[in-house]
Amino acid sequence: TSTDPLTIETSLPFTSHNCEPPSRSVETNPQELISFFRDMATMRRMEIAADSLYKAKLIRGFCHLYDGQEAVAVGMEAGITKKDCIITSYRDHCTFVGRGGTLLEVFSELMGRQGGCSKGKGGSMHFYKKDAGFYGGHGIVGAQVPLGCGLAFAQKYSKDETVTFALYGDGAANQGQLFEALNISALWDLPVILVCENNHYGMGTAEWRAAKSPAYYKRGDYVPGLKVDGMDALAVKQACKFAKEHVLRKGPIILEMDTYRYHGHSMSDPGSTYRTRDEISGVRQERDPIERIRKVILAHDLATERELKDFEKEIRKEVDQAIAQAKESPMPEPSELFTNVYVKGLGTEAFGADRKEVRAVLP
Amino acid sequence: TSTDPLTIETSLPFTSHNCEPPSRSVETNPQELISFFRDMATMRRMEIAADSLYKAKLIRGFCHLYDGQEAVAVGMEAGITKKDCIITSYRDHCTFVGRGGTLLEVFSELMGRQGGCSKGKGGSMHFYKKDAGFYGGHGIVGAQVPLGCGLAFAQKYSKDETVTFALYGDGAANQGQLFEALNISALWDLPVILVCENNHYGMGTAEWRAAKSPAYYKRGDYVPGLKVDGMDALAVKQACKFAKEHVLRKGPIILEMDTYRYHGHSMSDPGSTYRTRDEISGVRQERDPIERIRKVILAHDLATERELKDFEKEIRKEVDQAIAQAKESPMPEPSELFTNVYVKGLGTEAFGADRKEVRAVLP
Amino acid sequence: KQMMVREALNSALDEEMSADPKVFLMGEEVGEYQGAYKISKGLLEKYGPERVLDTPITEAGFTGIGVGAAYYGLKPVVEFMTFNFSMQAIDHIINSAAKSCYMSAGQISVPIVFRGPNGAAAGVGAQHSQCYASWYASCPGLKVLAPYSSEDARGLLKAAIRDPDPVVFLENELLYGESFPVSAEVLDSSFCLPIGKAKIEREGKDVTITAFSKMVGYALKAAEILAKDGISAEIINLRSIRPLDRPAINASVRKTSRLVTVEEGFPQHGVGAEICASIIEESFGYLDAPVERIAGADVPMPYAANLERMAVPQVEDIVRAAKRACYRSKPMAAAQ
Amino acid sequence: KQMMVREALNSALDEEMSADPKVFLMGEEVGEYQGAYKISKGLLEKYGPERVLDTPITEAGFTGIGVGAAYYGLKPVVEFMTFNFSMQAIDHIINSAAKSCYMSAGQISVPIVFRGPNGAAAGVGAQHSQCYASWYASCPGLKVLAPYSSEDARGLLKAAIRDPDPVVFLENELLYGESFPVSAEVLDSSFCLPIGKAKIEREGKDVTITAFSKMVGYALKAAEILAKDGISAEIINLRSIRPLDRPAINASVRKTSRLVTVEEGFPQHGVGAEICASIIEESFGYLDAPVERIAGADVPMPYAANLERMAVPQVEDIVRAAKRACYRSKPMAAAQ
Ligand SMILES: Cc1ncc(C[n+]2csc(CCOP(=O)(O)OP(=O)(O)O)c2C)c(N)n1
Ligand SMILES: Cc1ncc(C[n+]2csc(CCOP(=O)(O)OP(=O)(O)O)c2C)c(N)n1
Ligand SMILES: [Mg+2]
Ligand SMILES: [Mg+2]
Repeated sequence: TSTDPLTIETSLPFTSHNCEPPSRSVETNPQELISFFRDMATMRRMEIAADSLYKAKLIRGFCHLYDGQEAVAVGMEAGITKKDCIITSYRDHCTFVGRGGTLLEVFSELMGRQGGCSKGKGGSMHFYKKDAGFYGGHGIVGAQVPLGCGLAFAQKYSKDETVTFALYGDGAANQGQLFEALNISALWDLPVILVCENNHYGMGTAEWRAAKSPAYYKRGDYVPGLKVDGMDALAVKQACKFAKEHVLRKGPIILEMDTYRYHGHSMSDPGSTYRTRDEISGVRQERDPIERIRKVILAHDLATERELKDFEKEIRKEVDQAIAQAKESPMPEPSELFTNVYVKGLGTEAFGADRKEVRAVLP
Repeated sequence: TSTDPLTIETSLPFTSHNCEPPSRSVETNPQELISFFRDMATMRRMEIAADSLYKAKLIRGFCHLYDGQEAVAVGMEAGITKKDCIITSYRDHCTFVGRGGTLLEVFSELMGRQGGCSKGKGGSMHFYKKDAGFYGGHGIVGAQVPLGCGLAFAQKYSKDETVTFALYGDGAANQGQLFEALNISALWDLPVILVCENNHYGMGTAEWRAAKSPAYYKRGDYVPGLKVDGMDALAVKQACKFAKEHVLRKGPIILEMDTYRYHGHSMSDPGSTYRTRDEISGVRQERDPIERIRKVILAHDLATERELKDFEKEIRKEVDQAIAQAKESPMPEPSELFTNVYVKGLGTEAFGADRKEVRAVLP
Repeated sequence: KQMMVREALNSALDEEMSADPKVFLMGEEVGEYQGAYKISKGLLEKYGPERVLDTPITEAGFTGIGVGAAYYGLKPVVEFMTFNFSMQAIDHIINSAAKSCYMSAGQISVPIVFRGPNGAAAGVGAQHSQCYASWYASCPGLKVLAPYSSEDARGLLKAAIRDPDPVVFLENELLYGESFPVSAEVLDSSFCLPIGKAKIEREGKDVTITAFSKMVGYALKAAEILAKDGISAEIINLRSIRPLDRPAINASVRKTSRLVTVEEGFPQHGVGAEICASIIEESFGYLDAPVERIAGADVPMPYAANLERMAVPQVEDIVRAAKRACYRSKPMAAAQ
Repeated sequence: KQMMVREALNSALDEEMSADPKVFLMGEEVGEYQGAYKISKGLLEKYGPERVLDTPITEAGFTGIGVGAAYYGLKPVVEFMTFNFSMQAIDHIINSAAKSCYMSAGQISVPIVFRGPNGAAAGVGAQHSQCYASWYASCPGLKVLAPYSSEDARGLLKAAIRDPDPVVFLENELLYGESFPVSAEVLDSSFCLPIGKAKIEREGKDVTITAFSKMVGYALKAAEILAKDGISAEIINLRSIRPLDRPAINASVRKTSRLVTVEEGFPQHGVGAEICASIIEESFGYLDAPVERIAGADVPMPYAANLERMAVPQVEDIVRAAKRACYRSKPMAAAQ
């Protein structure tokens, strides 16, 4: 497929606060569109498979799935580089894959195996890929926002001319530390983009029940903001490019991505008590990010329906293979209990539950 | 002096955010104006005396003085009743006196004596007068704001038709918990007034160095706000009356009081390294809250210059007497070390530094 | 009759809300969602949105509001979805709640309960598994309770809500679904347990084992195994971490002369350390063997199932430690 | 040569900033105001506003920013005006800093120092006097240091800044103005102390006294008084609360057979409790008397001078406890 330029209009306009919005005409090319399709379909399949593994009790604890929101992860990557940093919440599987993480690493981590991106020690909520600028995977709602501002601080301090995208949910958008970090970032002109992935629910709470003003792109008050159709990978790409340029010159900005999660909050939430099935199926039918790109591809004759279906079959196979491989990955060695507590363990002793039985000298 | 109504114009207009400002014509009467003068002069004298006592080492630790800001405490009381609640920061001496606390209680507490409003156990930062709706006296910057919202919650829960004024500084205005509490208060329509006493410095930091947007009356974003000349007791009274009515019907509001502290932040701060002496003396000459009321009184012939000077002499005597009396107040009994840890001590043992020597059964 | 811990907590909340209109519940998902762990099931429907309040995910803000409401005289029950999130609000728990009565010389009282699941759940990783018992219980002004059984849960939660002081109430997610037998007395709405008193869950004469929360169950299992080896273990369910029932613990150790402490939290400065110190201070001469301490491993909680298992105490750890204590009848021969 | 602790800290910061461009300082009033307690005096002028950053009074926000900067590879020194305010940011210290290396299996390291005055100052009341040593030192992933002298302050702060892990560095306001003799070695810019090692400040043979921070000075004074009564006290300056130098403490107690622990913080789950447990676990048979624990009184800090004095350990408390330990040569006669 070619890389000839192609311009496509976003289906919805951007809404801006204290700034001029970018153009609705997004430059792209066939290759990029096909990769959007492939990447999003991979993420979708991966999350569905995680759901099954969870139900088969191969994944434990919390497991927050991203299906429905794929356009944000994929569109964002198209607008930035791996020198830019990303930091997000516990809903981190697809963000990790967007940064180049492999399916094998994902499934191994989810099953707590050595092959996981955190060697099985982090779990679903704590994926990282520092070599590609991905700083996790954070379990405390809102905490990743100041952390992301700190990454941006370091980028500016190091004169790297790169930026950080700090992703958080609509529920997290009310956290005080976000306002604290935003004020500091604005005072210090930090190259940080606060990306509110507004999927309209924080667990079982609809946005308007948690926020007096759910216009998250405006919540920075004195900080500019942009509301983006988060189901449209092209709009996301355009917004992220725009935001990156903006923050390098003018300091922080907020992007509100209007998106949706199909699954419940985590595996214990059926996701259907606080919203109607009609609402969910309406979004699936009218706004699904994969279907939207499929339509664009077909409309522009960049691939046939058949080809796209074949991609999906391939992906299915890739996912199944990764799972099979991950299942082969061994559990961590017991000695890993005591590694990585510190970078420099100073040779001190650490204790197991029964310290007379299990103790280790920290490396 | 009479209580015949008198209408006086505030010297500066109110500036509003998301609401209609109140009228600049303030209803008052001679008696009220004289009491403003007396009360503010008492506070001023009291704080100057505390300064001396501190220098004489009769007051220890932190001691945050309020001189310059008296119009806020006095004007606020004129607009509300003692059924309304007030909560403030460590800069609490005058707020306490405004609620009816006595000079003797103030000086006794400052010197750590039994006669103090907290029996000497709280100290400068922890004054309370619950019977008059004063809930302290809080040392952690910003903490009193959610606490104040909680008082307002309880007032609404109890259907008391009263309101809470939560005072905080310009430095505190950036605290995340303020934004958290404001969002909840707006969602729940709590009758709370956030009063930002903007004295333009948080310790040694000028407002604009700590806040990207030092327009504190606007910082509630979706919550209305009003900027008030905090050096004009009449403007403060008008604003507080207005705000009380507003919040009982419409939920929270922010009042930004433009004011000034003459003293340094606390006793260890000379208060002159981060601002010019000219700035201080300029405020003293042009905006002093006591002088302003003195002028109003004289302009309306409500008292003679001589009479006002006599008031000041009386006040000086009252303050000196209170100090003398406070010095007679004994230190707390050693047994007080173990009282008030709990309301209900359950008869358990508590320990002194050497538990084999000092232990007490908690009442 | 059997009752689940979840039901015990729910009924305690229900009864206390019904008995005292000043009691209200606030927290994330406590209302429409019926509680993240369904502890507040049905309460919104019964008491309405004025008394069962869903909050935004802003712990500092809503905890401060809860404490302020308590200053005014209401009796808030603040639910943390888990106690890990209480760190965002810990300044209000310590500085605004625990210290106010003292700083005001008794003018301000703070009748509030902070509750929610504490400590390790299953497979939730390092940020969601911490035990806060030792932190909170180090602070004068707070009372800290940790129920094990349904009886504990009911009796202690009711006591906490009725108490005029701030109470930190540490539940355990993995116990919510466990059932325990309950007597008619326990089911009575007047039922209440005393704060500050431990419970001897099982009498024994050879070794004392202290535990709280989920570890009480493990200790009881260990006692059964020990009994087969002829070791009679006395199991103390601490129930209250602050005040700590020093008299009960010391009395038991004076009888058994041996002590094993068990907790899931980090060992350093933990509950076991305090109990050990208390025994040394009060009953030094009675000890026949060193105190044995079983605690969470001194590492952040790993996710992988095999590592996680190693990171929290197991029944066999308790058994092993108790045997070590018992098979050594005299203090170690020393340099003496 | 004499050096004030303030100067020791200032010079350590200065030298490490000069040696490593990745080191920067942030906090409230650290720049233009020269530090609330003047620890950062002159640094803004020398290193400029890019490396000495005044922050708003928003601890959660700026601490999170500091930790994020450390993820990226910078070496932030975050000043808390006092550690009481670190409670607003404690979630970042524990969940974002201490646990990240573990959760990421070593991918993310967090070379950051959190520093500032900790514990009781004079006359500042309940909300401004808490000691956080035991809380922080309970958490794996953190290192926790508490300097006493100027040598400690210089050597440990330099070690903390150079260390690749998150370090909580607990200073004491009342020590800032104290002078201590310092050797040429200490003044050398390469000087550094090892983390995790205690220092024997004074050798002795009759009783071991452990202390940290300001209490080391009190313990040394107590030792002088005890010497007059013919009691030879060994004073251990812990320096590092985590890792705790268990070997050094145990070695000393095996020598003296008696132990007094001293700290200013609340007693329950305190440093003394841990040290007691460690001795019981490792050196039970060597103890000739119960461990004596001297600690802050178990109450919030009162303001009044007379009560405040009672609320913190005094030299005479240490002397009394040491004598109690020494005048009792055998374990209490028990029921045996
Ligand atoms: C400080 C804190 N409080 C509560 C939680 C529990 N919790 C985890 S996710 C979540 C909802 C967050 O919603 P949102 O920010 O909208 O993100 P989404 O899950 O929709 O992606 C809650 C309440 C937490 N992890 N951290
Ligand atoms: C959370 C917290 N951080 C820091 C401090 C130290 N501190 C006390 S007052 C103060 C300045 C506050 O300024 P502002 O809010 O403007 O109030 P003002 O003193 O001017 O009345 C600071 C930094 C504190 N008490 N609490
Ligand atoms: Mg959401
Ligand atoms: Mg100010």
